[in-house]
Amino acid sequence: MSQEHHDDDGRGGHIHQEPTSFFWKYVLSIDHKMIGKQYLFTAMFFLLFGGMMALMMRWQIAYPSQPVPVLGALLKPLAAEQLEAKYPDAKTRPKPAKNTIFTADTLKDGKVVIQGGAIAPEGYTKLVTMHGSMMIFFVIIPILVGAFGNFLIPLHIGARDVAFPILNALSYWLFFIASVLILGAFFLEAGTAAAGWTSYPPLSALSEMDPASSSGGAIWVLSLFFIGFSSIVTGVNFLATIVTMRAPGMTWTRLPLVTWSQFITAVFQTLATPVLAAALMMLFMDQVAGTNFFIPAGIHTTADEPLSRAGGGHPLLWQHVFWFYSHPAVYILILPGMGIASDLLSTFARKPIFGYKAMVASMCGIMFLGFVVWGHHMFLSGIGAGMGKFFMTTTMLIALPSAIKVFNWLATMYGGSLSWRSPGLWAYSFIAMFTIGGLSGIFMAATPVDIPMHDTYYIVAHFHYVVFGGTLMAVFGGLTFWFPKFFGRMMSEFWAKVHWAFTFVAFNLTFFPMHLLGEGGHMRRIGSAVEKYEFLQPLQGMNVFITHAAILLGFSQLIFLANFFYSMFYGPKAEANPWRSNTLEWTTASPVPYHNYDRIPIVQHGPYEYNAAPETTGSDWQPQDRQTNAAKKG
Amino acid sequence: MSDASAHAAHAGEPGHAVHAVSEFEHAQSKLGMWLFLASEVMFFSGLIGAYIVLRMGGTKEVFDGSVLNWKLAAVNTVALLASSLTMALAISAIRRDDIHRAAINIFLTISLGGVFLIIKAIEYSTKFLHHITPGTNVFYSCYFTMTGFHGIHVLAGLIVLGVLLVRILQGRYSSKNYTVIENTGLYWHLVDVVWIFLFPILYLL
Amino acid sequence: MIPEPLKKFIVPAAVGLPVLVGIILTFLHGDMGYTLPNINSAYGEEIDSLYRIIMYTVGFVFFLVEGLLVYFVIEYRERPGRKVIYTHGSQKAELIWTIVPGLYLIWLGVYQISSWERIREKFPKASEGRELVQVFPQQYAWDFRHPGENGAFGDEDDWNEPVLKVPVNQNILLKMSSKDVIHSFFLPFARVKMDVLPGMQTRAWFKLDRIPCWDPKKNQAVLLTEPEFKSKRIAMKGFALKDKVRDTTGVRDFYYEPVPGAKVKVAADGKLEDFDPDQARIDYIFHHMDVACAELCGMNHYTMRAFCEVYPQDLYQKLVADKAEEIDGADKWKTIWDKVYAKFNVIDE
Amino acid sequence: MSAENHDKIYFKVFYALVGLTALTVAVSHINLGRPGNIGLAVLIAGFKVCVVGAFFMHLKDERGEMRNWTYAFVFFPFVLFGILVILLIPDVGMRVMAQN
Repeated sequence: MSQEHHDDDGRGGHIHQEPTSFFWKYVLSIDHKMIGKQYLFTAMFFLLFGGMMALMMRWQIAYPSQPVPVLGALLKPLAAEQLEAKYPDAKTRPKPAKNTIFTADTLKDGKVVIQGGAIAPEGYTKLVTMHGSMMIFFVIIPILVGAFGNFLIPLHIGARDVAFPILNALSYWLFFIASVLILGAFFLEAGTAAAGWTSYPPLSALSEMDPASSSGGAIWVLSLFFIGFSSIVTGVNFLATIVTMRAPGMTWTRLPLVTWSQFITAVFQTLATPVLAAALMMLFMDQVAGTNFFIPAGIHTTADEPLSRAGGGHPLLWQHVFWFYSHPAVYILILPGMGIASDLLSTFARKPIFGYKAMVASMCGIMFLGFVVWGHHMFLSGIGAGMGKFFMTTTMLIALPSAIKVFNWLATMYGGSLSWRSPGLWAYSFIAMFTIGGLSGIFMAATPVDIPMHDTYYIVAHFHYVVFGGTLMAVFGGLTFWFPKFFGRMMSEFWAKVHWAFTFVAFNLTFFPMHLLGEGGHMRRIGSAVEKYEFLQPLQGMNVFITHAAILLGFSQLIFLANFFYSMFYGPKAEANPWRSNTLEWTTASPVPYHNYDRIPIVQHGPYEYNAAPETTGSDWQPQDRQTNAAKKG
Repeated sequence: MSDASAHAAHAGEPGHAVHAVSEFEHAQSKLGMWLFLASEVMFFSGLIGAYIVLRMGGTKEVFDGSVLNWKLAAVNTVALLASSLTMALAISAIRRDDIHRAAINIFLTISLGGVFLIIKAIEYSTKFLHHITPGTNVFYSCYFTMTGFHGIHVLAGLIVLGVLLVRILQGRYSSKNYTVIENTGLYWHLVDVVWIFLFPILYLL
Repeated sequence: MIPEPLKKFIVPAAVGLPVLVGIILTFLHGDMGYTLPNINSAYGEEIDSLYRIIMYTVGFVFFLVEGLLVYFVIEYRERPGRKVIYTHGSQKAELIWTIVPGLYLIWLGVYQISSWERIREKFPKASEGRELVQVFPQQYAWDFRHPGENGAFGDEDDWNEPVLKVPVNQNILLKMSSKDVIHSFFLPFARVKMDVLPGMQTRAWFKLDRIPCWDPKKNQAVLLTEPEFKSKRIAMKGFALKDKVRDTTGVRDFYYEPVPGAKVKVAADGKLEDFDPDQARIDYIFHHMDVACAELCGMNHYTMRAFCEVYPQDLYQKLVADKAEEIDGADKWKTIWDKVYAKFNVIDE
Repeated sequence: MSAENHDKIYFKVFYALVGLTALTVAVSHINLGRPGNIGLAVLIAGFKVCVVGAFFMHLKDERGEMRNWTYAFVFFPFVLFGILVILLIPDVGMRVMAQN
């Protein structure tokens, strides 16, 4: 993008006066920063919600059919007798509330014989489903793409807003509709969807097999359809923004890696999500319109009665089309995290990223390979052995870019000046945890080894190391790092460190043992295995240990919340560039003014020019819109 | 979709007459439209791809296009092609600041799209009268789903075109500002493209 | 106070030690029952050796990366007057750590293909001697259909049970198709796992070299080879498996109790004799192993457990013969199932 | 070139498309064997799509800095469509299914 564009031809976006009314400023705002915050807070709510559900699941596993502390007593339904006792008058007596998650007390002539408030069997499957769906579609993607993407992309490329601000607001409100739908499903008669976040038909398509399919399941499908639409719109928006609105001098090789990762992510969102939408619509038709896309002939009900369906579909079709989206979605979940970690690393090591071009190239490699590896989720699903070989090979290949990234990160740290301030610590732990998650993936890529591993806790450990240990740690680091730009104040460094330490410890204590559970053959998505399976008895002790660690992990997050919201209002005021960082957003005030930049900056050099020539000037950093010391020198 | 209207609403002022759109903004929102069309292509790829593989795995008796009325569908094809033509003519008219021609062509486009939907409705109703539903067999599942979603796209296009017609008659567009019409045109042609594929693979094979 | 040279280790120690302690604790927890015994003589060892190969290489990379990471964090920590190396990268280094892992991954991919083919493509043929079993899971129950004496399905001597009964040291070929939703057949000790789908057939095969029995003295399961089994006195009938819930975590203590008033059938060197419980001298009790469903298949997914009983060859032949007598022609397999699944008898190799 | 010739071209393109539609119908009624018919029909459809894209959607005379991006994002989805279908054929397309 050449220099002679002035910023009044709309290239950087126009300056608009900030809306004053509360509604236009905070609710229907079309300012990318406000929309980013809206995404952030919605996603944080779902993070709490999904974490709570995870703890309830862990409780059921460690203490099967024991009442869940606090929640159980609060949320358990009243049994019929208790209702009668409470409302003697039959006319005013309310119907027994349907509660698909918790069990009610079991009474015998007026006395409680079995305490209610434990997780019901169907409740556990619903928790599994909702935890997965929410953490992926309502927490990680909205935070990474919605919050960080919205907030950072225009700032990083030196623009005043995204390309299509109104579409940006639209995509948030589509996301909002989706969240209302998925939460509303809890109040349905049959409860929420209960077929896992992968929602394999026929289970997810036939209400004969799972009573929630045609009600809660359909709502789940619609909700995901809306959120898919939302991410398509966001993807289109970001692609157009990054392609067209880069400030003068912001060449592709000068983009911060966060923005690069957002670009690749946007490609996935634009081209992969529609396929999910198609699959969802076919599933929806199967659920409510009686079509047969995924329903083969010869299905029988548990009473051995033939099912009144024409059949002729194929259950593997769903798995293929679903994973065609959902594997790229896995990279949507991690790539922006990698980008954030790279930025933090370079800033807190005071060194340029080692091998910037290789980093970008590996992300592009992931973009192309990411579309042809989905079958490794299906090695044992009945796909042909030849297909297994093909997908195994491509999967082996796609492990390479991640390896390159890890080694480049290490090389970036080598010989740097590594700060131990919390964002740095998060970045280092991101690398540590992502390494574990990536390495454990090789076991599953090896098809024969995958046979005992498949659908066990080993998988659970693997993707939690990637998505929690990887992405979420990068998110925490990013939030601490960009907090001044978000809210104009600093977070308490001490409490940030405490939160980091607790999270790091509790996280490893929770998820590392799961590898061993998996090697012990412990199936995933199974509520109270210990009540049934003899070969799992020795593992129960570890299950209890994991549950306790998980509770610790859950409660350590309260430290972060307290720190976050306290600092938002009472934290010390932040100067423009508290971390001595190079990228463009630090050249403007904190918090970022409504129009981002008074003048569209003219970019002089790459984002990671730390310690270019500290001896000439005292400073070890050069903002992207100033000349490097090296250039100054001559 | 268009950056221009976006800014009109953005500044809170009513998008009043001829607000010039810079060449950059025109190109930018066209790129946005193309990206959106790419995702639309992927959406129909999902449906059509599923149909192709199901058909390969299915039997001749089930997947038999001759049970559908190809004559009506052929008429529909011509109607959509014609509407694409009038759409293109409308755009070249607005490029020449020929508001009158543009309005007439948009109107023709809308009516041809309407014809398409009416014929589609006749097709559906005859099927339902013979108690043929999406659940009859997997071929009809594909048929109703694909044509249904295509129909929804046509309907959406018609609504947008209706709004455009009103705004054109209010003289809000000119050779300086016709991005919205151009983008709507692109979308309309995509709907046409999808049908060009659906017609043979559903009705003729 | 802490001496200066140790200060730098405070944070790493504060974080690292709990993690280490915890990981060690996890190993000590739960009676060390982690890595399952492998009793699949067909290909179980191949899987385990490949697993070990990956574990060694991956473990090496793991300690390399994490070690360097921790070392860098401590060694290059921010200090006043620290000189920073200014570099944008080195072609040579990057080439090395692109090519070396690349070659390793490609080698790994090629190396495992033969095992994969052996497990998933080269199913045992009738000529090689094999025992066919059809598996028809439905929601929360398994149904195993045995071909009977003539080894063919779809005729009168087929018999079906919720228990998978197979001979030891014999190829077992499972032909599986689900009645309703997707299930997954999982036989942990044999490294066997395969999804079972409705409307299509999936296959799995294995060969067991040991027989699960129960040691009543130690009160724990044992795995006997066929010779061991023959040399011992094994109670085949007359005992019932009981369990006692230990605590709120739901852990069970299993034990066998004589069935009141029932004869104890003892197998010793191939003969079966009846005894009264008190005078029946036995070494082991005939036991079974768990068959699990590994795919979420509905609200009671966790209850979908079946047993797999492994018989020595001679006892298995006797079992099949007895079955042929006790079942009369009209069994429930002469129903829709033969219409729907008849072709599964012919689909093969 | 002036807008009038544009319109002339549009009309020519339209006639061509209608002709191709007629051709599709015609060849579908002569039996070339199942693969032949399918191949030919898809071929004609593909050609029609290219025509619509090139002329009605102005891909032919796309100019400016966005051109290559536009081409890239028009092309890539069709590649992905090919990948999706080809990788689905062995499992879903060729699998012997219960009803046949």
